[in-house]
Amino acid sequence: MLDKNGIAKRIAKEIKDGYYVNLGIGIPTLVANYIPEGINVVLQSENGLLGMGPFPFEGEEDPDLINAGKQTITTLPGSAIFDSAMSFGMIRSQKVDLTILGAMEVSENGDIANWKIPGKMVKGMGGAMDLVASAKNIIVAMQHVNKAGESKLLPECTLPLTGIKCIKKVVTELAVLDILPEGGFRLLERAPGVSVDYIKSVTAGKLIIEGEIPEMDV
Amino acid sequence: MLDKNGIAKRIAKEIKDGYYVNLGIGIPTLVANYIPEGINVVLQSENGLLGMGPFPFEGEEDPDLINAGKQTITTLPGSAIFDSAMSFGMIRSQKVDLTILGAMEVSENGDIANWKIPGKMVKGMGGAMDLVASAKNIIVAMQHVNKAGESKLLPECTLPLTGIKCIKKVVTELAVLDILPEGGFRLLERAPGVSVDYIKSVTAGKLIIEGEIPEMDV
Amino acid sequence: MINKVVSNADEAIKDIENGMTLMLGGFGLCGIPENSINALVKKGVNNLTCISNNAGVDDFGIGLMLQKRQVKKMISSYVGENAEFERQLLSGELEVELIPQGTLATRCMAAGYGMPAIFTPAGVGTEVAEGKEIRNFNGKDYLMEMAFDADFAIVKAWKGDTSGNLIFRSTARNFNPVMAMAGKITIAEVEELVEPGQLDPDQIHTPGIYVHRIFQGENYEKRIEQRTVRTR
Amino acid sequence: MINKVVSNADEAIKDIENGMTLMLGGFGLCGIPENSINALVKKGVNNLTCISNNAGVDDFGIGLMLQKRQVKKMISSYVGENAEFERQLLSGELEVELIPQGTLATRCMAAGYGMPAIFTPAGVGTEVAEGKEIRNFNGKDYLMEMAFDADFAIVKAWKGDTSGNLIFRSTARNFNPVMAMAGKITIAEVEELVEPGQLDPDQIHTPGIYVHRIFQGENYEKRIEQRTVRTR
Repeated sequence: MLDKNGIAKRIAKEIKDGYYVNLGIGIPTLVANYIPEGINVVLQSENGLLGMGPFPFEGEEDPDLINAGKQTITTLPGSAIFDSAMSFGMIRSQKVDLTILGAMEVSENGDIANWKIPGKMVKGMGGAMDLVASAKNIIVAMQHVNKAGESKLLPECTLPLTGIKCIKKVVTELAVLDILPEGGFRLLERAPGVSVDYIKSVTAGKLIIEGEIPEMDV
Repeated sequence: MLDKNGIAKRIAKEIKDGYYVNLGIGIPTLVANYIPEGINVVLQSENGLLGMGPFPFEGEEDPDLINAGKQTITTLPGSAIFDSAMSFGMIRSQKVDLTILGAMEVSENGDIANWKIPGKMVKGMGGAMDLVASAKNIIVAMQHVNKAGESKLLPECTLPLTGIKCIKKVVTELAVLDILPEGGFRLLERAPGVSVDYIKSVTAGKLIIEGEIPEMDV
Repeated sequence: MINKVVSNADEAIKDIENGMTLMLGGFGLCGIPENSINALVKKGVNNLTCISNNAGVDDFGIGLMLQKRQVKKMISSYVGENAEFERQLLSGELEVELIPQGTLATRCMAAGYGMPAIFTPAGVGTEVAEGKEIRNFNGKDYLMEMAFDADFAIVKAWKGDTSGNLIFRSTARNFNPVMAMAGKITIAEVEELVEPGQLDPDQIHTPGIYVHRIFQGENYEKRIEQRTVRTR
Repeated sequence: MINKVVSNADEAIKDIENGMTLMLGGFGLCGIPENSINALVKKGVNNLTCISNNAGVDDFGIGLMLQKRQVKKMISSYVGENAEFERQLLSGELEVELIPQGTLATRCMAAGYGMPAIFTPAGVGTEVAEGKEIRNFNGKDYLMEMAFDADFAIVKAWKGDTSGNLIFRSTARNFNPVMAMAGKITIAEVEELVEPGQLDPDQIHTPGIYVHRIFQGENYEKRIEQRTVRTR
């Protein structure tokens, strides 16, 4: 079973040289720490930046330079700043190669819910609806079950949707799964020490198991 | 009867302090020479410039700095450069206060034809269709009759249209006329030495004459 | 060049009236028109509809206007970090319309570019799509979203000249240029106001034609919402 | 940063094939990708559809491709000043689609912004409207115009860095940034190619994400089409 950093580390392996990547808030942000040596990646922040660097050294924070999570950040050499319309323009035109974001629920046909819980204060979808509707390649990073112990990989989402038929891959503390075009979570890898039976027991949506399922290499 | 510079001079009187103005090729370009003292005007060139200045001094031509007529020009202090999409964006959103262009024909309901003569080589509409469809305030600068001696102010245009119901005012070598919302050319002024009867004789479209028609003050 | 300078925020916003629709630039607390917001609070104008990506925090930014109950409706993409906002929303005093961030930005741009509507896939199949026209292009569904119609746009730039040209700094650019294009009247406050000719025409982000009033602001706090640092 | 440098124009255009659709930046002869055009002429690729505001002159710019009959169809707003063009058009060898200049620019932008279609009033009531959907918004008619779909966009910038960020100079900007956004593959030739970090992130006109290949061009002629001067 992986911790949050483990999930981030596993997702980082999905990143290919030359990718432009948008990282959501939470676990996805951690992915930046595990990008393999020799892989050139440019991070897009949807508030208007390509080439996001690490947090600034203490005392060097610039209030005019933040990421989409409103954190103070830095830019790397070769970065570019642009306005919000262009930022979502490049997202919509699929220039961003990979989007990684968190979710409350994912369904076996690739629907995602991650912005609203009825009865609770709704903060808004931010850029999530734009990202999931536009990106060609989306990985969800999330826990396999919610705090009540219920599966977050479902036949259908129960919460209000963020987007439909858009999620291609899910990485949790237990497993890596892709979502097949015809529907269903196909188990690709299991976390070290986690059994296929256990993954079965916490996956409410259709789970497809083909042959031997290898352990993740993290 | 006015010459081309006279037409330009008369049109220049329509320009108010603080106007952004787009000048078409031909007579409209000459208008820039007659903008009254003390009137602050910014010229827009639709290839992507606000704040167009005069032609450069000889030897100071910059091939990267041209106007929409592809002439070498200069910029004035406070100018701004932008791309073609933004240029027509500001035209479409009616930020340009006044557009002055030439025409082959204008009809009494404000239609304009100025880009195509069937049977002749067609060079294209350039930005004319965008300008006439978008501008809130368009003045046509043209000769009252064509080379064959036929009126260019018509009941209906005979040439392929550039835009419909868009022209508000026409200035020719003979007269200043506005086009009424309900249709018809209303004669406002006549050129020095030109009689109302003569204007009548060369205006094929509906001409509205109310009271005494003053001579232009040019 | 046309001179658009007004003396201060009070003068810039003096004809903003109760019930109007305002666009306010900024992302979180980054690049917000601090001086103009303070002037709006001072003026006490109310029943406003505010189009802004966020709603500030309790004691800064649009949060100050919320405290004085000047806002009837917020049109935003994300409105966390604000207890008073939450209270007014839950009590029904405040109306909120949540819009995907890209849709928000593009509806501003559409207004500035004279395009009455745009198509975006954001929100298809979600509650955002309710009541909207859906249209399929090349096998993919899109929502038709309308250009915004705002009485005033209020933006914050880094530098500006007296004819209204604006340059933004770093990610404080965000929504500011697209909103600057979109207001019927656009007010720009800048950290440094210069004479025409002092800004490079090639580096202007917002051409002056889009800006109706400009002034040099003062006492910028530029509060940081999430101070994150690394150790050396 | 991602390195997008290719050694020269020949390498940049090597996989452009007969029958493809290309966008070519520039307005008149200002800001045209001279090196790439010369390489296309040298390669002899043909049956091309070229989206470009103009078609060059007889012996420069796209005119060079016309002379070698490489162009099947021009999509432009204005195509004067070119005798060979006229000959091919009148003889039926060359197809021409004339589009209002703003529509041309905005259909490029639409592609770069992932918007399948846009609305513009340009051409309503004219032959440009034939066969197109007309839609009324707020009492005004608009045409629905579709985003372009080009295999390659070829642009010319002033400066660029190895990760593809571009800065244009003066009115040589024109269609270049909107086309740079719009190509499935975008090739940029620049007068000066620099390392990442040498361009100010705030001054980038085209972010590198839109550019797939970049090279430093050579021997720019930058021909002037209408040399107009005043006397001292």
